[in-house]
Amino acid sequence: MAARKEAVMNQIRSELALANAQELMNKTNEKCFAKCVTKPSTSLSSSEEARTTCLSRCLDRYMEAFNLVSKVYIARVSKERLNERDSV
Amino acid sequence: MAARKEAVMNQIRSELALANAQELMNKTNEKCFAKCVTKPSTSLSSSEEARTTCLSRCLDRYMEAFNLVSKVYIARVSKERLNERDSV
Amino acid sequence: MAARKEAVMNQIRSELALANAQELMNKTNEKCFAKCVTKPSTSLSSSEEARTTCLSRCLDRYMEAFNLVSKVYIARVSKERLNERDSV
Amino acid sequence: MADKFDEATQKELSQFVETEQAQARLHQSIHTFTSMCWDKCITGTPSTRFSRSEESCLANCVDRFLDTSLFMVKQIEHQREQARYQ
Amino acid sequence: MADKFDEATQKELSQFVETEQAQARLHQSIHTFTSMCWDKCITGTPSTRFSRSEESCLANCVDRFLDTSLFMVKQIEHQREQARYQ
Amino acid sequence: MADKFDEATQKELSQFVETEQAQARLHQSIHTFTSMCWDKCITGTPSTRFSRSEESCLANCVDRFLDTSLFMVKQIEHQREQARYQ
Repeated sequence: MAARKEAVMNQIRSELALANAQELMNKTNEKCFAKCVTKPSTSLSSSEEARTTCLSRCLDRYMEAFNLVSKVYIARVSKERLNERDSV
Repeated sequence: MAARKEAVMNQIRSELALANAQELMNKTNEKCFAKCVTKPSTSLSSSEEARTTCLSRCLDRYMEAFNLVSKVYIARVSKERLNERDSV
Repeated sequence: MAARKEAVMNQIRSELALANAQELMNKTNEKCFAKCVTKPSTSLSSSEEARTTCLSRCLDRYMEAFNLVSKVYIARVSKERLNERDSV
Repeated sequence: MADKFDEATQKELSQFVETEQAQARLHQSIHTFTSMCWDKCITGTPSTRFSRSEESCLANCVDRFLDTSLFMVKQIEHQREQARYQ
Repeated sequence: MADKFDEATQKELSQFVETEQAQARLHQSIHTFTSMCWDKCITGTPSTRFSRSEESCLANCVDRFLDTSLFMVKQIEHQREQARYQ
Repeated sequence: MADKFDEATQKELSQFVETEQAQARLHQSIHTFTSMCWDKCITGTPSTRFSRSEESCLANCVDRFLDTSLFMVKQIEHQREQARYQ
Protein backbone atom coordinates (compact mmCIF):
# COMPACT_ATOMS: atom_id res chain seq x y z
CA MET A 1 0.00 0.00 0.00
CA ALA A 2 2.72 2.47 1.03
CA ALA A 3 4.70 1.56 -2.08
CA ARG A 4 1.65 2.13 -4.25
CA LYS A 5 1.06 5.51 -2.55
CA GLU A 6 4.67 6.51 -3.23
CA ALA A 7 4.27 5.42 -6.85
CA VAL A 8 1.19 7.61 -7.28
CA MET A 9 2.95 10.59 -5.68
CA ASN A 10 6.04 10.14 -7.83
CA GLN A 11 3.96 9.97 -10.95
CA ILE A 12 2.16 13.21 -10.08
CA ARG A 13 5.48 14.87 -9.22
CA SER A 14 7.14 13.88 -12.47
CA GLU A 15 4.11 14.82 -14.58
CA LEU A 16 4.09 18.32 -13.10
CA ALA A 17 7.88 18.66 -13.40
CA LEU A 18 7.62 17.63 -17.05
CA ALA A 19 4.83 20.13 -17.72
CA ASN A 20 6.93 22.87 -16.09
CA ALA A 21 10.04 22.01 -18.13
CA GLN A 22 7.97 21.89 -21.34
CA GLU A 23 6.42 25.27 -20.64
CA LEU A 24 9.90 26.73 -20.03
CA MET A 25 11.16 25.16 -23.27
CA ASN A 26 8.17 26.43 -25.26
CA LYS A 27 8.58 29.98 -23.96
CA THR A 28 12.33 29.93 -24.60
CA ASN A 29 11.87 28.70 -28.18
CA GLU A 30 9.18 31.31 -28.83
CA LYS A 31 11.19 34.24 -27.42
CA CYS A 32 14.52 33.23 -28.95
CA PHE A 33 13.04 32.45 -32.36
CA ALA A 34 11.49 35.94 -32.31
CA LYS A 35 14.82 37.53 -31.34
CA CYS A 36 17.29 35.51 -33.44
CA VAL A 37 15.35 34.49 -36.58
CA THR A 38 13.90 37.79 -37.76
CA LYS A 39 13.61 36.92 -41.45
CA PRO A 40 13.26 33.13 -41.94
CA SER A 41 15.41 32.11 -44.92
CA THR A 42 16.06 28.77 -46.59
CA SER A 43 18.45 27.48 -43.97
CA LEU A 44 20.00 28.34 -40.65
CA SER A 45 23.36 27.86 -42.39
CA SER A 46 23.59 31.07 -44.46
CA SER A 47 24.55 33.16 -41.46
CA GLU A 48 24.30 30.06 -39.32
CA GLU A 49 27.10 30.97 -36.96
CA ALA A 50 25.52 34.29 -36.06
CA ARG A 51 22.16 32.58 -35.55
CA THR A 52 23.35 29.75 -33.35
CA THR A 53 25.44 32.16 -31.27
CA CYS A 54 22.34 34.29 -30.79
CA LEU A 55 20.16 31.26 -29.95
CA SER A 56 22.69 29.85 -27.53
CA ARG A 57 23.08 33.16 -25.67
CA CYS A 58 19.35 33.72 -25.71
CA LEU A 59 18.77 30.30 -24.13
CA ASP A 60 21.23 31.12 -21.33
CA ARG A 61 19.72 34.58 -20.77
CA TYR A 62 16.14 33.26 -20.70
CA MET A 63 17.06 30.65 -18.10
CA GLU A 64 18.83 33.39 -16.12
CA ALA A 65 15.76 35.61 -16.36
CA PHE A 66 13.54 32.75 -15.22
CA ASN A 67 15.74 32.11 -12.19
CA LEU A 68 15.94 35.82 -11.33
CA VAL A 69 12.18 36.26 -11.62
CA SER A 70 11.61 33.15 -9.45
CA LYS A 71 13.92 34.50 -6.74
CA VAL A 72 12.37 37.97 -6.68
CA TYR A 73 8.81 36.65 -6.85
CA ILE A 74 9.23 34.07 -4.09
CA ALA A 75 11.01 36.64 -1.87
CA ARG A 76 8.15 39.08 -2.38
CA VAL A 77 5.40 36.53 -1.75
CA SER A 78 7.14 35.50 1.52
CA LYS A 79 7.46 39.16 2.58
CA GLU A 80 3.77 39.85 1.88
CA ARG A 81 2.82 36.80 3.93
CA LEU A 82 4.86 38.06 6.89
CA ASN A 83 3.26 41.52 6.61
CA GLU A 84 -0.16 39.91 6.59
CA ARG A 85 0.61 37.86 9.69
CA ASP A 86 1.97 40.94 11.51
CA SER A 87 -1.05 43.02 10.64
CA VAL A 88 -3.52 40.46 12.06
CA MET B 1 -32.77 18.05 -0.39
CA ALA B 2 -33.96 21.46 -1.67
CA ALA B 3 -31.51 23.17 0.69
CA ARG B 4 -28.70 21.00 -0.58
CA LYS B 5 -29.67 21.79 -4.17
CA GLU B 6 -29.61 25.52 -3.41
CA ALA B 7 -26.20 25.10 -1.77
CA VAL B 8 -24.79 23.41 -4.86
CA MET B 9 -26.23 26.12 -7.12
CA ASN B 10 -24.88 28.90 -4.95
CA GLN B 11 -21.45 27.35 -4.93
CA ILE B 12 -21.40 27.10 -8.72
CA ARG B 13 -22.65 30.69 -9.01
CA SER B 14 -20.04 32.11 -6.70
CA GLU B 15 -17.22 30.10 -8.26
CA LEU B 16 -18.08 31.46 -11.71
CA ALA B 17 -18.52 35.00 -10.39
CA LEU B 18 -15.11 34.75 -8.72
CA ALA B 19 -13.47 33.44 -11.92
CA ASN B 20 -15.04 36.33 -13.84
CA ALA B 21 -13.85 38.94 -11.32
CA GLN B 22 -10.36 37.44 -11.31
CA GLU B 23 -10.15 37.49 -15.09
CA LEU B 24 -11.22 41.15 -15.11
CA MET B 25 -8.63 41.96 -12.42
CA ASN B 26 -5.87 40.09 -14.32
CA LYS B 27 -6.63 41.87 -17.57
CA THR B 28 -6.80 45.26 -15.85
CA ASN B 29 -3.45 44.72 -14.11
CA GLU B 30 -1.83 43.57 -17.34
CA LYS B 31 -3.14 46.45 -19.45
CA CYS B 32 -2.52 49.16 -16.82
CA PHE B 33 0.96 47.90 -15.95
CA ALA B 34 1.81 48.04 -19.67
CA LYS B 35 0.44 51.62 -19.93
CA CYS B 36 1.63 53.15 -16.66
CA VAL B 37 4.89 51.34 -15.80
CA THR B 38 6.86 51.63 -19.02
CA LYS B 39 10.35 51.41 -17.51
CA PRO B 40 10.27 49.48 -14.20
CA SER B 41 12.54 51.27 -11.71
CA THR B 42 13.43 50.56 -8.10
CA SER B 43 10.20 51.81 -6.61
CA LEU B 44 6.82 53.20 -7.50
CA SER B 45 7.74 56.19 -5.30
CA SER B 46 10.22 58.07 -7.54
CA SER B 47 7.50 59.46 -9.73
CA GLU B 48 4.98 57.64 -7.62
CA GLU B 49 2.27 60.24 -7.81
CA ALA B 50 2.26 60.22 -11.60
CA ARG B 51 2.18 56.42 -11.58
CA THR B 52 -0.64 55.98 -9.11
CA THR B 53 -2.68 58.66 -10.89
CA CYS B 54 -2.15 56.80 -14.15
CA LEU B 55 -3.03 53.42 -12.55
CA SER B 56 -6.11 54.77 -10.84
CA ARG B 57 -7.45 56.38 -14.04
CA CYS B 58 -6.54 53.29 -16.06
CA LEU B 59 -8.51 51.09 -13.66
CA ASP B 60 -11.59 53.32 -14.04
CA ARG B 61 -11.26 53.45 -17.83
CA TYR B 62 -10.79 49.68 -18.15
CA MET B 63 -13.92 49.03 -16.09
CA GLU B 64 -15.77 51.58 -18.24
CA ALA B 65 -14.52 49.87 -21.40
CA PHE B 66 -15.64 46.49 -20.05
CA ASN B 67 -19.12 47.82 -19.32
CA LEU B 68 -19.39 49.54 -22.68
CA VAL B 69 -18.26 46.42 -24.54
CA SER B 70 -20.74 44.29 -22.56
CA LYS B 71 -23.61 46.63 -23.43
CA VAL B 72 -22.78 46.78 -27.15
CA TYR B 73 -22.10 43.04 -27.40
CA ILE B 74 -25.27 41.96 -25.61
CA ALA B 75 -27.36 44.41 -27.68
CA ARG B 76 -25.87 43.02 -30.87
CA VAL B 77 -26.35 39.38 -29.89
CA SER B 78 -30.02 40.09 -29.07
CA LYS B 79 -30.51 41.88 -32.41
CA GLU B 80 -28.98 38.99 -34.36
CA ARG B 81 -31.26 36.55 -32.56
CA LEU B 82 -34.33 38.60 -33.52
CA ASN B 83 -33.15 38.73 -37.15
CA GLU B 84 -32.69 34.99 -37.14
CA ARG B 85 -36.18 34.40 -35.75
CA ASP B 86 -37.68 36.76 -38.34
CA SER B 87 -35.91 35.09 -41.21
CA VAL B 88 -37.20 31.61 -40.30
CA MET C 1 -22.90 -2.95 -29.96
CA ALA C 2 -20.83 -2.30 -33.10
CA ALA C 3 -23.31 0.37 -34.17
CA ARG C 4 -23.07 2.02 -30.76
CA LYS C 5 -19.27 1.92 -30.98
CA GLU C 6 -19.37 3.57 -34.41
CA ALA C 7 -21.75 6.20 -33.03
CA VAL C 8 -19.35 7.05 -30.19
CA MET C 9 -16.40 7.25 -32.59
CA ASN C 10 -18.30 9.45 -35.01
CA GLN C 11 -19.32 11.79 -32.24
CA ILE C 12 -15.72 12.16 -31.06
CA ARG C 13 -14.55 12.68 -34.65
CA SER C 14 -17.10 15.37 -35.37
CA GLU C 15 -16.50 17.15 -32.05
CA LEU C 16 -12.78 17.39 -32.77
CA ALA C 17 -13.37 18.44 -36.39
CA LEU C 18 -15.72 21.16 -35.15
CA ALA C 19 -13.20 22.38 -32.57
CA ASN C 20 -10.53 22.51 -35.27
CA ALA C 21 -12.76 24.44 -37.68
CA GLN C 22 -13.76 26.88 -34.93
CA GLU C 23 -10.13 27.51 -33.97
CA LEU C 24 -9.30 28.20 -37.63
CA MET C 25 -12.28 30.55 -37.90
CA ASN C 26 -11.34 32.38 -34.68
CA LYS C 27 -7.74 32.88 -35.78
CA THR C 28 -8.80 34.03 -39.25
CA ASN C 29 -11.26 36.56 -37.82
CA GLU C 30 -8.67 37.86 -35.36
CA LYS C 31 -5.88 38.24 -37.95
CA CYS C 32 -8.09 39.68 -40.69
CA PHE C 33 -9.88 42.10 -38.37
CA ALA C 34 -6.44 43.34 -37.27
CA LYS C 35 -5.31 43.76 -40.90
CA CYS C 36 -8.46 45.11 -42.55
CA VAL C 37 -10.27 47.10 -39.82
CA THR C 38 -7.51 49.36 -38.51
CA LYS C 39 -9.74 52.18 -37.26
CA PRO C 40 -13.23 50.88 -36.38
CA SER C 41 -15.81 53.41 -37.61
CA THR C 42 -19.59 53.48 -37.47
CA SER C 43 -20.17 51.00 -40.26
CA LEU C 44 -18.37 48.72 -42.65
CA SER C 45 -20.18 50.61 -45.41
CA SER C 46 -18.22 53.91 -45.50
CA SER C 47 -15.31 52.36 -47.36
CA GLU C 48 -17.15 49.06 -47.30
CA GLU C 49 -15.96 47.85 -50.65
CA ALA C 50 -12.30 48.24 -49.72
CA ARG C 51 -12.94 46.48 -46.42
CA THR C 52 -14.79 43.50 -47.77
CA THR C 53 -12.22 43.08 -50.55
CA CYS C 54 -9.49 43.09 -47.91
CA LEU C 55 -11.41 40.63 -45.68
CA SER C 56 -12.19 38.30 -48.54
CA ARG C 57 -8.56 38.20 -49.72
CA CYS C 58 -7.32 37.85 -46.17
CA LEU C 59 -9.59 34.85 -45.61
CA ASP C 60 -8.22 33.15 -48.74
CA ARG C 61 -4.60 33.93 -47.80
CA TYR C 62 -5.02 32.71 -44.21
CA MET C 63 -6.48 29.40 -45.42
CA GLU C 64 -3.59 29.16 -47.91
CA ALA C 65 -1.08 29.86 -45.13
CA PHE C 66 -2.72 27.20 -42.94
CA ASN C 67 -2.49 24.61 -45.73
CA LEU C 68 1.12 25.53 -46.54
CA VAL C 69 2.15 25.36 -42.88
CA SER C 70 0.38 21.97 -42.51
CA LYS C 71 2.21 20.56 -45.52
CA VAL C 72 5.65 21.79 -44.42
CA TYR C 73 5.12 20.76 -40.80
CA ILE C 74 3.87 17.26 -41.58
CA ALA C 75 6.70 16.73 -44.11
CA ARG C 76 9.25 17.79 -41.51
CA VAL C 77 7.79 15.64 -38.73
CA SER C 78 7.85 12.60 -41.05
CA LYS C 79 11.47 13.33 -42.03
CA GLU C 80 12.56 13.63 -38.40
CA ARG C 81 10.87 10.31 -37.63
CA LEU C 82 12.77 8.60 -40.46
CA ASN C 83 16.06 10.11 -39.23
CA GLU C 84 15.32 8.85 -35.76
CA ARG C 85 14.60 5.33 -37.02
CA ASP C 86 17.78 5.32 -39.13
CA SER C 87 19.95 6.47 -36.24
CA VAL C 88 18.75 3.68 -33.91
CA MET D 1 -21.08 11.18 1.60
CA ALA D 2 -24.66 12.36 1.34
CA ASP D 3 -27.35 10.62 -0.71
CA LYS D 4 -27.52 11.32 -4.41
CA PHE D 5 -30.07 13.76 -5.78
CA ASP D 6 -33.23 12.27 -7.29
CA GLU D 7 -33.63 12.25 -11.04
CA ALA D 8 -35.70 15.43 -11.34
CA THR D 9 -33.20 17.41 -9.25
CA GLN D 10 -30.31 16.02 -11.27
CA LYS D 11 -31.98 17.20 -14.45
CA GLU D 12 -32.66 20.63 -12.98
CA LEU D 13 -29.05 20.90 -11.84
CA SER D 14 -27.62 19.89 -15.20
CA GLN D 15 -29.83 22.50 -16.87
CA PHE D 16 -28.64 25.07 -14.35
CA VAL D 17 -25.01 24.18 -15.06
CA GLU D 18 -25.63 24.56 -18.78
CA THR D 19 -27.12 28.03 -18.37
CA GLU D 20 -24.27 29.09 -16.11
CA GLN D 21 -21.70 27.77 -18.59
CA ALA D 22 -23.35 29.73 -21.41
CA GLN D 23 -23.13 32.82 -19.16
CA ALA D 24 -19.45 32.09 -18.50
CA ARG D 25 -18.77 31.79 -22.24
CA LEU D 26 -20.53 35.13 -22.78
CA HIS D 27 -18.32 36.73 -20.10
CA GLN D 28 -15.24 35.20 -21.69
CA SER D 29 -16.15 36.74 -25.05
CA ILE D 30 -16.62 40.12 -23.37
CA HIS D 31 -13.17 39.84 -21.74
CA THR D 32 -11.62 38.97 -25.11
CA PHE D 33 -13.36 41.85 -26.90
CA THR D 34 -12.53 44.36 -24.17
CA SER D 35 -8.87 43.39 -24.30
CA MET D 36 -8.66 43.46 -28.11
CA CYS D 37 -10.60 46.72 -28.51
CA TRP D 38 -8.67 48.40 -25.66
CA ASP D 39 -5.42 47.69 -27.53
CA LYS D 40 -6.91 48.95 -30.80
CA CYS D 41 -8.61 52.09 -29.51
CA ILE D 42 -6.87 53.32 -26.35
CA THR D 43 -3.41 54.28 -27.50
CA GLY D 44 -2.63 57.24 -25.22
CA THR D 45 -2.23 57.64 -21.46
CA PRO D 46 -5.47 57.04 -19.52
CA SER D 47 -7.32 60.24 -18.71
CA THR D 48 -10.27 61.12 -16.41
CA ARG D 49 -12.67 60.21 -19.21
CA PHE D 50 -12.60 58.68 -22.67
CA SER D 51 -12.36 61.10 -25.58
CA ARG D 52 -15.32 60.95 -27.93
CA SER D 53 -13.21 59.19 -30.56
CA GLU D 54 -12.00 56.59 -28.06
CA GLU D 55 -15.52 55.85 -26.91
CA SER D 56 -16.94 55.49 -30.41
CA CYS D 57 -13.92 53.41 -31.43
CA LEU D 58 -14.62 50.97 -28.56
CA ALA D 59 -18.29 50.60 -29.44
CA ASN D 60 -17.62 50.29 -33.18
CA CYS D 61 -14.81 47.83 -32.57
CA VAL D 62 -17.24 45.27 -31.15
CA ASP D 63 -19.78 45.75 -33.93
CA ARG D 64 -17.18 45.71 -36.71
CA PHE D 65 -15.62 42.54 -35.27
CA LEU D 66 -19.00 40.82 -35.29
CA ASP D 67 -19.62 42.12 -38.86
CA THR D 68 -16.27 40.59 -39.80
CA SER D 69 -17.21 37.22 -38.31
CA LEU D 70 -20.57 37.16 -40.08
CA PHE D 71 -18.96 38.21 -43.36
CA MET D 72 -16.38 35.43 -43.09
CA VAL D 73 -19.02 32.77 -42.47
CA LYS D 74 -21.06 33.95 -45.47
CA GLN D 75 -17.96 34.07 -47.64
CA ILE D 76 -17.08 30.47 -46.78
CA GLU D 77 -20.62 29.28 -47.49
CA HIS D 78 -20.53 31.16 -50.79
CA GLN D 79 -17.24 29.49 -51.78
CA ARG D 80 -18.58 26.05 -50.87
CA GLU D 81 -21.65 26.53 -53.02
CA GLN D 82 -19.54 27.66 -55.96
CA ALA D 83 -17.30 24.61 -55.53
CA ARG D 84 -20.33 22.32 -55.55
CA TYR D 85 -21.57 23.57 -58.95
CA GLN D 86 -18.28 23.26 -60.76
CA MET E 1 -7.66 -2.96 -10.98
CA ALA E 2 -5.99 -2.81 -7.55
CA ASP E 3 -7.85 -2.19 -4.31
CA LYS E 4 -8.73 1.35 -3.38
CA PHE E 5 -6.61 3.26 -0.87
CA ASP E 6 -7.91 3.42 2.70
CA GLU E 7 -9.40 6.65 3.98
CA ALA E 8 -6.28 8.00 5.69
CA THR E 9 -4.18 7.45 2.55
CA GLN E 10 -6.84 9.06 0.39
CA LYS E 11 -6.77 12.12 2.62
CA GLU E 12 -2.98 12.27 2.52
CA LEU E 13 -3.03 11.96 -1.25
CA SER E 14 -5.61 14.67 -1.71
CA GLN E 15 -3.53 16.99 0.51
CA PHE E 16 -0.47 16.09 -1.53
CA VAL E 17 -2.30 16.91 -4.76
CA GLU E 18 -3.38 20.26 -3.34
CA THR E 19 0.19 21.21 -2.40
CA GLU E 20 1.47 20.15 -5.80
CA GLN E 21 -1.25 22.14 -7.54
CA ALA E 22 -0.32 25.24 -5.53
CA GLN E 23 3.29 24.69 -6.61
CA ALA E 24 2.15 24.36 -10.24
CA ARG E 25 0.22 27.64 -9.98
CA LEU E 26 3.33 29.31 -8.54
CA HIS E 27 5.38 28.03 -11.49
CA GLN E 28 2.74 29.25 -13.90
CA SER E 29 2.93 32.75 -12.41
CA ILE E 30 6.72 32.69 -12.74
CA HIS E 31 6.42 31.68 -16.42
CA THR E 32 3.95 34.51 -17.03
CA PHE E 33 6.14 37.10 -15.26
CA THR E 34 9.33 35.94 -17.00
CA SER E 35 7.64 36.22 -20.39
CA MET E 36 6.11 39.64 -19.67
CA CYS E 37 9.25 41.13 -18.11
CA TRP E 38 11.50 39.69 -20.83
CA ASP E 39 9.43 41.54 -23.45
CA LYS E 40 9.52 44.73 -21.39
CA CYS E 41 13.21 44.72 -20.41
CA ILE E 42 15.22 42.75 -22.98
CA THR E 43 14.90 44.76 -26.17
CA GLY E 44 18.30 44.18 -27.79
CA THR E 45 20.12 41.11 -29.11
CA PRO E 46 21.04 38.59 -26.36
CA SER E 47 24.61 39.00 -25.15
CA THR E 48 26.93 36.89 -22.95
CA ARG E 49 25.48 38.57 -19.87
CA PHE E 50 22.67 40.96 -18.95
CA SER E 51 23.61 44.62 -18.78
CA ARG E 52 23.11 46.16 -15.33
CA SER E 53 20.03 48.03 -16.55
CA GLU E 54 18.48 44.87 -18.00
CA GLU E 55 19.03 42.96 -14.79
CA SER E 56 17.58 45.67 -12.57
CA CYS E 57 14.68 46.14 -14.99
CA LEU E 58 13.83 42.41 -14.71
CA ALA E 59 13.90 42.43 -10.91
CA ASN E 60 11.97 45.70 -10.65
CA CYS E 61 9.44 44.52 -13.22
CA VAL E 62 8.24 41.74 -10.92
CA ASP E 63 8.06 43.99 -7.87
CA ARG E 64 6.35 46.84 -9.72
CA PHE E 65 3.80 44.42 -11.19
CA LEU E 66 2.96 43.12 -7.71
CA ASP E 67 2.79 46.74 -6.44
CA THR E 68 0.35 47.43 -9.27
CA SER E 69 -1.85 44.44 -8.33
CA LEU E 70 -1.93 45.45 -4.66
CA PHE E 71 -2.66 49.07 -5.55
CA MET E 72 -5.56 48.02 -7.78
CA VAL E 73 -7.12 45.84 -5.09
CA LYS E 74 -6.89 48.68 -2.53
CA GLN E 75 -8.31 51.15 -5.03
CA ILE E 76 -11.33 48.93 -5.68
CA GLU E 77 -11.95 48.43 -1.96
CA HIS E 78 -11.66 52.20 -1.45
CA GLN E 79 -14.22 52.88 -4.20
CA ARG E 80 -16.61 50.31 -2.76
CA GLU E 81 -16.43 51.90 0.67
CA GLN E 82 -17.06 55.35 -0.78
CA ALA E 83 -20.06 53.99 -2.69
CA ARG E 84 -21.46 52.48 0.50
CA TYR E 85 -21.48 55.83 2.37
CA GLN E 86 -23.15 57.82 -0.34
CA MET F 1 -28.54 4.15 -19.87
CA ALA F 2 -27.29 1.42 -22.20
CA ASP F 3 -25.03 -1.46 -21.14
CA LYS F 4 -21.33 -0.86 -20.89
CA PHE F 5 -19.03 -1.85 -23.73
CA ASP F 6 -17.16 -5.14 -23.33
CA GLU F 7 -13.46 -5.09 -22.55
CA ALA F 8 -12.19 -5.46 -26.13
CA THR F 9 -14.38 -2.62 -27.35
CA GLN F 10 -13.29 -0.43 -24.43
CA LYS F 11 -9.67 -1.04 -25.37
CA GLU F 12 -10.35 -0.26 -29.01
CA LEU F 13 -12.17 2.94 -28.04
CA SER F 14 -9.42 4.12 -25.73
CA GLN F 15 -6.87 3.53 -28.52
CA PHE F 16 -9.13 5.45 -30.88
CA VAL F 17 -9.34 8.35 -28.42
CA GLU F 18 -5.57 8.40 -28.09
CA THR F 19 -5.06 8.59 -31.86
CA GLU F 20 -7.65 11.33 -32.16
CA GLN F 21 -6.03 13.29 -29.35
CA ALA F 22 -2.63 13.04 -31.06
CA GLN F 23 -4.30 14.35 -34.22
CA ALA F 24 -5.85 17.23 -32.22
CA ARG F 25 -2.41 18.12 -30.79
CA LEU F 26 -0.98 18.11 -34.31
CA HIS F 27 -3.75 20.47 -35.45
CA GLN F 28 -3.11 22.70 -32.46
CA SER F 29 0.58 22.97 -33.40
CA ILE F 30 -0.37 23.87 -36.96
CA HIS F 31 -2.70 26.61 -35.68
CA THR F 32 0.07 27.99 -33.48
CA PHE F 33 2.64 27.94 -36.29
CA THR F 34 0.26 29.48 -38.82
CA SER F 35 -0.54 32.32 -36.42
CA MET F 36 3.12 32.96 -35.50
CA CYS F 37 4.44 32.75 -39.07
CA TRP F 38 1.58 34.87 -40.43
CA ASP F 39 2.58 37.66 -38.02
CA LYS F 40 6.26 37.27 -38.96
CA CYS F 41 5.88 37.01 -42.74
CA ILE F 42 2.68 38.75 -43.86
CA THR F 43 3.23 42.39 -43.02
CA GLY F 44 1.37 44.12 -45.85
CA THR F 45 -2.29 44.24 -46.94
CA PRO F 46 -3.59 40.86 -48.21
CA SER F 47 -3.45 40.55 -51.98
CA THR F 48 -4.91 38.08 -54.49
CA ARG F 49 -1.87 35.84 -54.03
CA PHE F 50 1.20 35.64 -51.80
CA SER F 51 4.35 37.25 -53.15
CA ARG F 52 7.23 34.82 -53.68
CA SER F 53 9.02 36.21 -50.63
CA GLU F 54 5.93 35.84 -48.42
CA GLU F 55 5.42 32.24 -49.51
CA SER F 56 9.04 31.24 -48.93
CA CYS F 57 9.05 33.10 -45.61
CA LEU F 58 6.02 31.07 -44.44
CA ALA F 59 7.57 27.73 -45.41
CA ASN F 60 10.99 28.63 -43.98
CA CYS F 61 9.41 29.96 -40.79
CA VAL F 62 8.11 26.50 -39.87
CA ASP F 63 11.40 24.77 -40.68
CA ARG F 64 13.54 27.37 -38.91
CA PHE F 65 11.31 27.19 -35.82
CA LEU F 66 11.74 23.41 -35.70
CA ASP F 67 15.51 23.86 -36.23
CA THR F 68 15.48 26.25 -33.29
CA SER F 69 13.66 23.75 -31.05
CA LEU F 70 16.07 20.93 -31.97
CA PHE F 71 19.08 23.21 -31.46
CA MET F 72 17.83 24.24 -28.00
CA VAL F 73 17.31 20.64 -26.89
CA LYS F 74 20.83 19.67 -28.06
CA GLN F 75 22.31 22.74 -26.38
CA ILE F 76 20.68 21.84 -23.06
CA GLU F 77 21.90 18.23 -23.29
CA HIS F 78 25.40 19.50 -24.13
CA GLN F 79 25.40 21.81 -21.09
CA ARG F 80 24.20 19.00 -18.83
CA GLU F 81 26.98 16.70 -19.99
CA GLN F 82 29.58 19.39 -19.43
CA ALA F 83 28.20 19.99 -15.94
CA ARG F 84 28.45 16.27 -15.16
CA TYR F 85 32.18 16.07 -15.96
CA GLN F 86 33.23 19.05 -13.94
